[in-house]
Amino acid sequence: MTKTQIFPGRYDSLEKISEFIQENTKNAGFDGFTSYTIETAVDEACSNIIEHAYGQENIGDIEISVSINPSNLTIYIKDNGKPFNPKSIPKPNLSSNLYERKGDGLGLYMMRQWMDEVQFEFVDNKNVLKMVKNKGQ
Amino acid sequence: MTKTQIFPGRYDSLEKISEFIQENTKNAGFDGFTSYTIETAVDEACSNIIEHAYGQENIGDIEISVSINPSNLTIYIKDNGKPFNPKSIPKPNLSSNLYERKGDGLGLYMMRQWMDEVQFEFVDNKNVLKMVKNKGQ
Amino acid sequence: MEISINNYKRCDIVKVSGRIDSSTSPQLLTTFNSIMDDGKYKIIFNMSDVSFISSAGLRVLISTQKNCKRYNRGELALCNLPENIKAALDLAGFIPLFRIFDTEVEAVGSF
Amino acid sequence: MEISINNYKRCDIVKVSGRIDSSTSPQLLTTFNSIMDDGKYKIIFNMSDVSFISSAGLRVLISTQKNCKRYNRGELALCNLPENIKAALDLAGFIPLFRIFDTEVEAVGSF
Ligand SMILES: Nc1ncnc2c1ncn2[C@@H]1O[C@H](COP(=O)(O)OP(=O)(O)O)[C@@H](O)[C@H]1O
Ligand SMILES: Nc1ncnc2c1ncn2[C@@H]1O[C@H](COP(=O)(O)OP(=O)(O)O)[C@@H](O)[C@H]1O
Repeated sequence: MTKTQIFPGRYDSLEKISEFIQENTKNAGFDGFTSYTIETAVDEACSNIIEHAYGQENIGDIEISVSINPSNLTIYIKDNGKPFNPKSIPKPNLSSNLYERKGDGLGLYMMRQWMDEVQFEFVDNKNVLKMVKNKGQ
Repeated sequence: MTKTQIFPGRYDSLEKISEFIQENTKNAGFDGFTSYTIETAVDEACSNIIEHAYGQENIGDIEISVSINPSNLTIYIKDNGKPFNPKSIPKPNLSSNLYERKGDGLGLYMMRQWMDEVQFEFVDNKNVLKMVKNKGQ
Repeated sequence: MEISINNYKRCDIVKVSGRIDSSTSPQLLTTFNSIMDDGKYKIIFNMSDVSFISSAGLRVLISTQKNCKRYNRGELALCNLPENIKAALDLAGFIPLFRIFDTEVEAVGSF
Repeated sequence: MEISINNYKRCDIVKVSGRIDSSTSPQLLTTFNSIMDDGKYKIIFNMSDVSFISSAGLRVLISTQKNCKRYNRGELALCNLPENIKAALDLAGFIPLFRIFDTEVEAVGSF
Protein backbone atom coordinates (compact mmCIF):
# COMPACT_ATOMS: atom_id res chain seq x y z
CA MET A 1 0.00 0.00 0.00
CA THR A 2 1.45 3.33 -1.05
CA LYS A 3 0.19 6.72 0.05
CA THR A 4 1.28 9.91 -1.64
CA GLN A 5 0.79 13.47 -0.57
CA ILE A 6 2.06 16.77 -1.97
CA PHE A 7 3.00 19.65 0.30
CA PRO A 8 3.93 23.25 -0.54
CA GLY A 9 7.67 23.85 -0.01
CA ARG A 10 7.28 25.98 3.08
CA TYR A 11 8.48 25.48 6.65
CA ASP A 12 4.96 25.48 8.02
CA SER A 13 4.30 22.34 5.94
CA LEU A 14 6.70 20.46 8.23
CA GLU A 15 4.11 19.90 10.94
CA LYS A 16 1.59 18.48 8.45
CA ILE A 17 4.32 16.32 6.93
CA SER A 18 5.10 14.94 10.39
CA GLU A 19 1.44 14.09 10.94
CA PHE A 20 1.32 12.28 7.58
CA ILE A 21 4.44 10.30 8.49
CA GLN A 22 3.16 9.47 11.97
CA GLU A 23 -0.07 8.04 10.57
CA ASN A 24 1.94 5.75 8.34
CA THR A 25 4.52 4.64 10.91
CA LYS A 26 1.65 3.86 13.26
CA ASN A 27 -0.13 1.80 10.61
CA ALA A 28 3.15 0.02 9.89
CA GLY A 29 3.34 -0.97 13.57
CA PHE A 30 6.53 0.86 14.56
CA ASP A 31 6.99 1.71 18.24
CA GLY A 32 6.94 5.32 19.43
CA PHE A 33 10.67 5.84 19.38
CA THR A 34 11.19 4.28 15.94
CA SER A 35 8.37 6.44 14.60
CA TYR A 36 10.12 9.44 16.07
CA THR A 37 13.37 8.60 14.27
CA ILE A 38 11.55 8.29 10.93
CA GLU A 39 9.68 11.54 11.54
CA THR A 40 13.02 13.21 12.21
CA ALA A 41 14.66 11.87 9.03
CA VAL A 42 11.76 13.09 6.88
CA ASP A 43 11.71 16.49 8.61
CA GLU A 44 15.43 16.93 7.98
CA ALA A 45 15.07 15.89 4.34
CA CYS A 46 12.20 18.30 3.70
CA SER A 47 13.88 21.18 5.55
CA ASN A 48 16.93 20.68 3.35
CA ILE A 49 14.80 20.70 0.20
CA ILE A 50 13.29 24.05 1.13
CA GLU A 51 16.56 25.55 2.36
CA HIS A 52 19.05 24.12 -0.10
CA ALA A 53 17.31 22.63 -3.16
CA TYR A 54 14.77 25.42 -3.58
CA GLY A 55 16.91 27.98 -1.74
CA GLN A 56 13.89 29.55 -0.05
CA GLU A 57 10.22 29.00 0.78
CA ASN A 58 7.37 28.90 -1.78
CA ILE A 59 9.45 27.93 -4.83
CA GLY A 60 8.13 24.42 -5.40
CA ASP A 61 6.34 21.45 -3.91
CA ILE A 62 7.49 18.40 -2.01
CA GLU A 63 5.94 15.07 -2.94
CA ILE A 64 6.07 12.31 -0.39
CA SER A 65 5.13 8.66 -0.99
CA VAL A 66 5.12 6.13 1.78
CA SER A 67 4.86 2.37 1.19
CA ILE A 68 4.20 -0.02 4.01
CA ASN A 69 5.83 -3.25 2.92
CA PRO A 70 5.98 -6.57 4.75
CA SER A 71 9.55 -6.06 5.86
CA ASN A 72 9.99 -2.30 5.80
CA LEU A 73 8.63 1.20 5.37
CA THR A 74 9.89 2.91 2.21
CA ILE A 75 9.63 6.64 1.71
CA TYR A 76 10.21 8.58 -1.52
CA ILE A 77 10.59 12.36 -1.35
CA LYS A 78 10.67 14.31 -4.61
CA ASP A 79 11.39 17.95 -5.42
CA ASN A 80 12.08 20.07 -8.49
CA GLY A 81 14.94 22.03 -7.00
CA LYS A 82 18.56 22.08 -7.97
CA PRO A 83 20.24 18.68 -8.27
CA PHE A 84 21.95 17.54 -5.09
CA ASN A 85 25.03 15.41 -4.87
CA PRO A 86 25.48 14.26 -1.28
CA LYS A 87 28.89 12.70 -2.02
CA SER A 88 30.48 16.12 -1.72
CA ILE A 89 29.18 16.71 1.80
CA PRO A 90 31.66 16.05 4.62
CA LYS A 91 30.66 14.34 7.89
CA PRO A 92 29.71 16.79 10.62
CA ASN A 93 32.00 17.71 13.49
CA LEU A 94 30.63 16.00 16.59
CA SER A 95 33.33 17.29 18.94
CA SER A 96 32.39 17.43 22.58
CA ASN A 97 34.42 20.61 22.92
CA LEU A 98 31.86 23.38 22.81
CA TYR A 99 34.11 25.88 21.04
CA GLU A 100 35.11 23.55 18.22
CA ARG A 101 31.60 22.28 17.90
CA LYS A 102 29.39 23.43 15.01
CA GLY A 103 25.63 23.26 15.04
CA ASP A 104 25.20 22.64 11.32
CA GLY A 105 25.64 19.62 9.13
CA LEU A 106 23.53 17.45 11.46
CA GLY A 107 20.56 16.86 9.18
CA LEU A 108 22.08 14.35 6.74
CA TYR A 109 23.90 12.68 9.61
CA MET A 110 20.68 12.11 11.57
CA MET A 111 18.92 10.79 8.45
CA ARG A 112 21.70 8.30 7.81
CA GLN A 113 22.01 7.22 11.43
CA TRP A 114 18.33 6.70 12.00
CA MET A 115 17.28 5.17 8.64
CA ASP A 116 18.50 1.85 7.25
CA GLU A 117 18.89 3.18 3.72
CA VAL A 118 19.25 6.75 2.42
CA GLN A 119 19.74 7.25 -1.30
CA PHE A 120 19.66 10.40 -3.44
CA GLU A 121 19.02 10.27 -7.20
CA PHE A 122 18.26 12.81 -9.91
CA VAL A 123 15.63 11.31 -12.24
CA ASP A 124 13.44 12.99 -14.87
CA ASN A 125 14.62 16.40 -13.70
CA LYS A 126 13.65 15.64 -10.13
CA ASN A 127 15.58 14.97 -6.97
CA VAL A 128 14.36 11.63 -5.62
CA LEU A 129 15.33 10.69 -2.09
CA LYS A 130 14.61 7.13 -1.06
CA MET A 131 14.68 6.25 2.63
CA VAL A 132 13.97 2.81 4.08
CA LYS A 133 13.34 1.74 7.65
CA ASN A 134 13.31 -2.01 8.27
CA LYS A 135 10.71 -3.57 10.51
CA GLY A 136 11.24 -5.77 13.52
CA GLN A 137 14.70 -4.80 14.65
CA MET B 1 -25.91 9.15 69.02
CA THR B 2 -22.90 9.26 71.33
CA LYS B 3 -19.65 7.42 70.76
CA THR B 4 -17.02 7.11 73.47
CA GLN B 5 -13.47 5.93 73.23
CA ILE B 6 -10.62 5.82 75.76
CA PHE B 7 -7.03 6.46 74.72
CA PRO B 8 -3.80 6.11 76.70
CA GLY B 9 -2.36 9.51 77.59
CA ARG B 10 0.54 9.36 75.16
CA TYR B 11 1.48 11.52 72.20
CA ASP B 12 1.23 8.62 69.80
CA SER B 13 -2.46 8.36 70.67
CA LEU B 14 -3.01 11.68 68.91
CA GLU B 15 -3.14 10.13 65.46
CA LYS B 16 -5.75 7.56 66.54
CA ILE B 17 -7.72 10.30 68.28
CA SER B 18 -7.72 12.28 65.03
CA GLU B 19 -9.02 9.27 63.13
CA PHE B 20 -11.82 8.81 65.69
CA ILE B 21 -12.77 12.49 65.39
CA GLN B 22 -12.65 12.42 61.58
CA GLU B 23 -15.05 9.48 61.47
CA ASN B 24 -17.51 11.42 63.56
CA THR B 25 -17.21 14.75 61.77
CA LYS B 26 -17.73 12.91 58.52
CA ASN B 27 -20.86 11.18 59.82
CA ALA B 28 -22.09 14.53 61.10
CA GLY B 29 -21.79 15.90 57.58
CA PHE B 30 -19.17 18.60 58.17
CA ASP B 31 -17.09 19.72 55.18
CA GLY B 32 -13.37 18.95 54.98
CA PHE B 33 -12.18 22.26 56.35
CA THR B 34 -14.64 22.31 59.25
CA SER B 35 -13.63 18.75 60.12
CA TYR B 36 -10.02 19.89 60.10
CA THR B 37 -10.76 22.69 62.58
CA ILE B 38 -12.49 20.24 64.95
CA GLU B 39 -9.63 17.77 64.60
CA THR B 40 -7.24 20.56 65.51
CA ALA B 41 -9.20 21.64 68.59
CA VAL B 42 -9.31 18.08 69.90
CA ASP B 43 -5.62 17.53 69.18
CA GLU B 44 -4.71 20.69 71.08
CA ALA B 45 -6.92 19.71 74.01
CA CYS B 46 -5.43 16.23 74.25
CA SER B 47 -1.84 17.45 73.85
CA ASN B 48 -2.45 19.86 76.73
CA ILE B 49 -3.86 17.09 78.91
CA ILE B 50 -0.74 14.99 78.42
CA GLU B 51 1.67 17.90 78.74
CA HIS B 52 0.02 20.01 81.42
CA ALA B 53 -2.69 18.04 83.28
CA TYR B 54 -0.71 14.80 83.52
CA GLY B 55 2.66 16.53 83.21
CA GLN B 56 4.10 13.71 81.08
CA GLU B 57 3.16 10.69 79.00
CA ASN B 58 1.71 7.42 80.38
CA ILE B 59 0.21 8.84 83.56
CA GLY B 60 -3.49 8.44 82.80
CA ASP B 61 -6.10 8.02 80.10
CA ILE B 62 -8.07 10.41 77.95
CA GLU B 63 -11.77 9.66 77.49
CA ILE B 64 -13.47 11.21 74.51
CA SER B 65 -17.23 11.20 73.84
CA VAL B 66 -18.69 12.59 70.66
CA SER B 67 -22.41 13.25 70.17
CA ILE B 68 -23.84 14.03 66.79
CA ASN B 69 -26.88 16.18 67.50
CA PRO B 70 -29.36 17.69 65.04
CA SER B 71 -27.85 21.14 65.35
CA ASN B 72 -24.28 20.48 66.47
CA LEU B 73 -21.43 18.15 67.29
CA THR B 74 -20.62 18.03 71.01
CA ILE B 75 -17.37 16.61 72.31
CA TYR B 76 -16.51 15.80 75.95
CA ILE B 77 -12.89 15.13 76.85
CA LYS B 78 -12.11 13.84 80.36
CA ASP B 79 -8.87 13.29 82.22
CA ASN B 80 -7.77 12.56 85.79
CA GLY B 81 -4.91 15.04 85.86
CA LYS B 82 -4.49 18.13 87.93
CA PRO B 83 -7.41 20.59 87.87
CA PHE B 84 -7.11 23.26 85.23
CA ASN B 85 -8.43 26.78 85.51
CA PRO B 86 -8.23 28.41 82.09
CA LYS B 87 -9.29 31.81 83.47
CA SER B 88 -5.70 32.40 84.59
CA ILE B 89 -4.27 31.91 81.11
CA PRO B 90 -3.53 35.11 79.19
CA LYS B 91 -4.23 35.46 75.47
CA PRO B 92 -1.25 34.60 73.28
CA ASN B 93 0.96 37.18 71.66
CA LEU B 94 0.13 37.19 67.94
CA SER B 95 2.59 39.91 67.00
CA SER B 96 3.72 39.93 63.42
CA ASN B 97 7.16 41.01 64.56
CA LEU B 98 9.21 37.83 64.52
CA TYR B 99 11.39 38.77 67.47
CA GLU B 100 8.51 39.63 69.80
CA ARG B 101 6.56 36.67 68.62
CA LYS B 102 6.27 33.58 70.85
CA GLY B 103 5.41 30.15 69.57
CA ASP B 104 3.53 28.97 72.66
CA GLY B 105 0.10 29.66 74.01
CA LEU B 106 -1.54 28.92 70.67
CA GLY B 107 -3.40 25.76 71.66
CA LEU B 108 -6.23 27.25 73.74
CA TYR B 109 -6.49 30.11 71.29
CA MET B 110 -7.00 27.79 68.30
CA MET B 111 -9.58 25.74 70.24
CA ARG B 112 -11.56 28.86 71.08
CA GLN B 113 -11.33 30.37 67.62
CA TRP B 114 -12.33 27.26 65.78
CA MET B 115 -15.03 25.85 68.11
CA ASP B 116 -18.32 27.56 68.94
CA GLU B 117 -18.15 26.65 72.63
CA VAL B 118 -15.18 25.65 74.81
CA GLN B 119 -15.84 25.06 78.49
CA PHE B 120 -13.64 23.56 81.20
CA GLU B 121 -15.09 22.07 84.39
CA PHE B 122 -13.75 19.96 87.25
CA VAL B 123 -16.42 17.38 88.14
CA ASP B 124 -16.13 14.21 90.24
CA ASN B 125 -12.36 14.64 90.40
CA LYS B 126 -12.10 14.84 86.65
CA ASN B 127 -11.32 17.61 84.22
CA VAL B 128 -14.22 17.75 81.78
CA LEU B 129 -13.76 19.79 78.64
CA LYS B 130 -16.88 20.39 76.58
CA MET B 131 -16.47 21.64 73.01
CA VAL B 132 -19.31 22.31 70.60
CA LYS B 133 -19.29 22.93 66.88
CA ASN B 134 -22.57 24.08 65.37
CA LYS B 135 -23.77 22.66 62.09
CA GLY B 136 -24.74 24.51 58.96
CA GLN B 137 -22.84 27.75 59.32
CA MET C 1 5.59 11.29 59.50
CA GLU C 2 8.28 10.97 56.88
CA ILE C 3 10.95 13.58 56.24
CA SER C 4 13.15 14.04 53.19
CA ILE C 5 15.89 16.59 52.64
CA ASN C 6 17.29 17.77 49.31
CA ASN C 7 20.41 19.90 49.20
CA TYR C 8 20.89 22.54 46.51
CA LYS C 9 23.63 25.02 45.92
CA ARG C 10 22.05 27.88 47.87
CA CYS C 11 19.33 26.23 49.95
CA ASP C 12 17.94 22.98 51.32
CA ILE C 13 14.41 21.69 50.82
CA VAL C 14 12.77 19.78 53.66
CA LYS C 15 9.62 17.87 52.80
CA VAL C 16 7.38 16.14 55.29
CA SER C 17 4.56 13.78 54.63
CA GLY C 18 1.97 13.11 57.32
CA ARG C 19 1.03 14.71 60.62
CA ILE C 20 3.03 17.29 62.53
CA ASP C 21 1.70 16.99 66.05
CA SER C 22 3.14 16.74 69.59
CA SER C 23 4.25 13.22 68.79
CA THR C 24 6.13 13.98 65.57
CA SER C 25 7.18 17.62 65.82
CA PRO C 26 10.38 16.85 67.81
CA GLN C 27 11.61 14.89 64.79
CA LEU C 28 11.00 17.89 62.54
CA LEU C 29 12.85 20.18 64.94
CA THR C 30 15.79 17.77 64.96
CA THR C 31 15.84 17.84 61.17
CA PHE C 32 15.91 21.62 60.96
CA ASN C 33 18.53 21.78 63.71
CA SER C 34 20.79 19.30 61.97
CA ILE C 35 20.72 21.41 58.79
CA MET C 36 21.53 24.54 60.76
CA ASP C 37 24.28 22.67 62.61
CA ASP C 38 25.89 22.23 59.19
CA GLY C 39 25.94 26.01 58.87
CA LYS C 40 23.04 26.12 56.41
CA TYR C 41 20.29 28.60 57.20
CA LYS C 42 18.43 28.91 53.91
CA ILE C 43 15.73 26.32 54.22
CA ILE C 44 12.57 25.70 52.23
CA PHE C 45 9.82 23.69 53.86
CA ASN C 46 7.60 21.99 51.29
CA MET C 47 4.30 21.31 53.07
CA SER C 48 2.35 19.76 50.18
CA ASP C 49 2.07 16.39 51.90
CA VAL C 50 1.53 17.66 55.44
CA SER C 51 -1.92 16.40 56.45
CA PHE C 52 -2.12 18.14 59.83
CA ILE C 53 -0.21 20.68 61.89
CA SER C 54 -0.87 21.47 65.54
CA SER C 55 0.51 24.28 67.65
CA ALA C 56 3.44 22.02 68.51
CA GLY C 57 4.36 22.05 64.81
CA LEU C 58 3.82 25.78 64.55
CA ARG C 59 6.24 26.26 67.47
CA VAL C 60 8.91 24.39 65.50
CA LEU C 61 8.40 26.70 62.52
CA ILE C 62 8.69 29.87 64.56
CA SER C 63 11.77 28.79 66.47
CA THR C 64 13.45 27.62 63.27
CA GLN C 65 12.59 30.90 61.55
CA LYS C 66 14.15 32.86 64.43
CA ASN C 67 17.25 30.71 64.32
CA CYS C 68 17.63 30.99 60.53
CA LYS C 69 17.14 34.75 60.45
CA ARG C 70 19.61 35.49 63.23
CA TYR C 71 22.59 37.57 62.01
CA ASN C 72 20.76 37.87 58.70
CA ARG C 73 22.22 34.53 57.76
CA GLY C 74 19.16 33.01 56.17
CA GLU C 75 15.49 32.25 56.32
CA LEU C 76 12.88 29.51 56.52
CA ALA C 77 10.55 29.84 53.52
CA LEU C 78 7.42 27.77 53.01
CA CYS C 79 5.95 26.35 49.85
CA ASN C 80 3.08 24.23 48.50
CA LEU C 81 0.72 24.87 51.40
CA PRO C 82 -2.49 22.84 51.40
CA GLU C 83 -5.59 24.93 52.21
CA ASN C 84 -6.13 23.54 55.72
CA ILE C 85 -2.51 24.09 56.67
CA LYS C 86 -2.62 27.62 55.32
CA ALA C 87 -5.73 28.28 57.42
CA ALA C 88 -3.90 27.10 60.55
CA LEU C 89 -0.92 29.36 59.79
CA ASP C 90 -3.31 32.22 59.16
CA LEU C 91 -5.19 31.68 62.44
CA ALA C 92 -1.89 31.69 64.31
CA GLY C 93 -0.86 34.94 62.63
CA PHE C 94 2.08 33.26 60.88
CA ILE C 95 1.43 34.46 57.34
CA PRO C 96 3.44 37.70 57.74
CA LEU C 97 6.35 35.85 59.33
CA PHE C 98 7.28 33.66 56.36
CA ARG C 99 7.76 34.05 52.65
CA ILE C 100 5.29 31.60 51.13
CA PHE C 101 5.63 30.25 47.57
CA ASP C 102 3.28 28.23 45.41
CA THR C 103 5.99 25.93 44.10
CA GLU C 104 9.42 24.60 45.04
CA VAL C 105 10.89 26.17 41.90
CA GLU C 106 9.73 29.65 42.89
CA ALA C 107 11.07 29.12 46.40
CA VAL C 108 14.48 27.86 45.24
CA GLY C 109 14.58 30.55 42.58
CA SER C 110 14.17 33.22 45.25
CA PHE C 111 17.41 32.40 47.08
CA MET D 1 4.93 26.16 19.50
CA GLU D 2 4.29 28.09 22.69
CA ILE D 3 7.02 29.68 24.78
CA SER D 4 6.87 30.82 28.39
CA ILE D 5 9.58 32.51 30.42
CA ASN D 6 9.84 32.64 34.21
CA ASN D 7 12.39 34.89 35.85
CA TYR D 8 14.05 33.91 39.12
CA LYS D 9 16.67 35.61 41.19
CA ARG D 10 19.65 33.85 39.62
CA CYS D 11 18.29 32.33 36.41
CA ASP D 12 15.44 32.28 33.90
CA ILE D 13 13.42 29.25 32.87
CA VAL D 14 12.27 28.97 29.27
CA LYS D 15 9.62 26.38 28.56
CA VAL D 16 8.40 25.39 25.12
CA SER D 17 5.47 23.28 24.22
CA GLY D 18 5.22 21.77 20.76
CA ARG D 19 7.59 21.26 17.83
CA ILE D 20 10.98 22.88 17.41
CA ASP D 21 11.61 22.61 13.68
CA SER D 22 12.78 24.91 10.87
CA SER D 23 9.49 26.73 11.07
CA THR D 24 9.48 27.45 14.81
CA SER D 25 13.15 27.48 15.85
CA PRO D 26 13.70 31.14 14.86
CA GLN D 27 11.13 32.08 17.52
CA LEU D 28 13.07 30.09 20.13
CA LEU D 29 16.32 31.78 19.11
CA THR D 30 14.66 35.18 19.43
CA THR D 31 13.50 34.25 22.93
CA PHE D 32 16.95 33.20 24.09
CA ASN D 33 18.49 36.29 22.48
CA SER D 34 16.06 38.63 24.18
CA ILE D 35 16.97 37.17 27.58
CA MET D 36 20.67 37.56 26.82
CA ASP D 37 20.05 41.09 25.56
CA ASP D 38 18.83 41.84 29.08
CA GLY D 39 22.24 40.77 30.36
CA LYS D 40 21.00 37.42 31.68
CA TYR D 41 23.03 34.38 30.71
CA LYS D 42 21.88 31.73 33.19
CA ILE D 43 19.07 30.03 31.37
CA ILE D 44 17.25 26.78 32.01
CA PHE D 45 15.41 25.20 29.12
CA ASN D 46 12.56 22.97 30.32
CA MET D 47 11.88 20.54 27.45
CA SER D 48 9.13 18.46 29.07
CA ASP D 49 6.52 19.55 26.56
CA VAL D 50 8.75 19.59 23.46
CA SER D 51 7.24 17.01 21.12
CA PHE D 52 9.91 17.18 18.42
CA ILE D 53 13.30 18.77 17.81
CA SER D 54 15.09 18.85 14.47
CA SER D 55 18.65 19.87 13.70
CA ALA D 56 17.38 23.44 13.30
CA GLY D 57 16.38 23.36 16.98
CA LEU D 58 19.66 21.75 17.97
CA ARG D 59 21.50 24.59 16.23
CA VAL D 60 19.65 27.09 18.40
CA LEU D 61 20.72 25.22 21.52
CA ILE D 62 24.38 25.12 20.57
CA SER D 63 24.59 28.75 19.55
CA THR D 64 22.78 29.83 22.73
CA GLN D 65 25.10 27.71 24.84
CA LYS D 66 28.16 29.32 23.22
CA ASN D 67 26.72 32.76 23.78
CA CYS D 68 25.81 32.08 27.42
CA LYS D 69 29.18 30.57 28.29
CA ARG D 70 31.23 33.36 26.74
CA TYR D 71 33.34 35.23 29.33
CA ASN D 72 32.19 32.60 31.85
CA ARG D 73 29.07 34.64 32.34
CA GLY D 74 26.55 31.85 32.39
CA GLU D 75 25.21 28.70 30.87
CA LEU D 76 22.24 27.07 29.16
CA ALA D 77 21.12 24.09 31.22
CA LEU D 78 18.44 21.62 30.15
CA CYS D 79 15.81 19.86 32.20
CA ASN D 80 12.87 17.45 31.97
CA LEU D 81 13.96 15.81 28.70
CA PRO D 82 11.46 13.40 27.15
CA GLU D 83 13.07 10.16 25.97
CA ASN D 84 12.82 10.93 22.23
CA ILE D 85 14.33 14.37 22.68
CA LYS D 86 17.13 12.94 24.77
CA ALA D 87 17.84 10.39 22.02
CA ALA D 88 18.11 13.21 19.45
CA LEU D 89 20.52 15.15 21.68
CA ASP D 90 22.50 11.99 22.21
CA LEU D 91 22.71 11.21 18.48
CA ALA D 92 23.96 14.74 17.84
CA GLY D 93 26.62 14.35 20.55
CA PHE D 94 25.08 17.12 22.64
CA ILE D 95 24.91 15.30 25.97
CA PRO D 96 28.44 16.34 27.08
CA LEU D 97 27.79 19.96 26.12
CA PHE D 98 24.97 20.68 28.54
CA ARG D 99 24.22 20.09 32.20
CA ILE D 100 20.98 18.11 32.16
CA PHE D 101 18.64 17.91 35.16
CA ASP D 102 15.61 15.76 35.86
CA THR D 103 13.57 18.59 37.36
CA GLU D 104 13.30 22.37 37.28
CA VAL D 105 14.00 22.48 41.01
CA GLU D 106 17.33 20.71 40.61
CA ALA D 107 18.25 22.97 37.72
CA VAL D 108 17.34 26.20 39.54
CA GLY D 109 18.99 24.87 42.70
CA SER D 110 22.26 24.41 40.80
CA PHE D 111 22.71 28.09 39.95
N1 LIG E 1 18.30 18.60 -0.60
C1 LIG E 1 19.46 19.27 -0.68
N2 LIG E 1 19.73 20.00 -1.79
C2 LIG E 1 20.90 20.66 -1.89
N3 LIG E 1 21.86 20.68 -0.94
C3 LIG E 1 21.66 19.98 0.16
C4 LIG E 1 20.46 19.23 0.35
N4 LIG E 1 20.53 18.63 1.55
C5 LIG E 1 21.71 18.97 2.10
N5 LIG E 1 22.40 19.78 1.26
C6 LIG E 1 23.76 20.29 1.48
O1 LIG E 1 24.37 19.50 2.47
C7 LIG E 1 24.78 20.29 3.60
C8 LIG E 1 24.58 19.47 4.87
O2 LIG E 1 23.20 19.30 5.09
P1 LIG E 1 22.68 18.95 6.53
O3 LIG E 1 23.44 17.80 7.04
O4 LIG E 1 21.21 18.78 6.48
O5 LIG E 1 23.05 20.19 7.43
P2 LIG E 1 22.67 21.74 7.33
O6 LIG E 1 21.42 21.83 6.55
O7 LIG E 1 22.54 22.10 8.75
O8 LIG E 1 23.87 22.41 6.67
C9 LIG E 1 23.95 21.51 3.51
O9 LIG E 1 24.60 22.60 4.09
C10 LIG E 1 23.78 21.70 2.01
O10 LIG E 1 24.93 22.35 1.48
N1 LIG F 1 -5.36 20.71 80.26
C1 LIG F 1 -4.56 21.58 80.87
N2 LIG F 1 -4.18 21.34 82.14
C2 LIG F 1 -3.36 22.20 82.76
N3 LIG F 1 -2.87 23.33 82.22
C3 LIG F 1 -3.21 23.61 80.95
C4 LIG F 1 -4.07 22.76 80.22
N4 LIG F 1 -4.23 23.30 79.00
C5 LIG F 1 -3.51 24.44 78.99
N5 LIG F 1 -2.88 24.63 80.15
C6 LIG F 1 -2.06 25.80 80.53
O1 LIG F 1 -2.38 26.84 79.62
C7 LIG F 1 -1.23 27.28 78.94
C8 LIG F 1 -1.57 27.65 77.52
O2 LIG F 1 -1.94 26.48 76.82
P1 LIG F 1 -1.91 26.45 75.28
O3 LIG F 1 -2.65 27.64 74.78
O4 LIG F 1 -2.38 25.14 74.80
O5 LIG F 1 -0.39 26.68 74.88
P2 LIG F 1 0.93 25.87 75.25
O6 LIG F 1 0.52 24.48 75.57
O7 LIG F 1 1.70 26.00 73.99
O8 LIG F 1 1.56 26.61 76.39
C9 LIG F 1 -0.26 26.15 79.05
O9 LIG F 1 1.07 26.59 79.00
C10 LIG F 1 -0.60 25.57 80.40
O10 LIG F 1 0.05 26.30 81.41
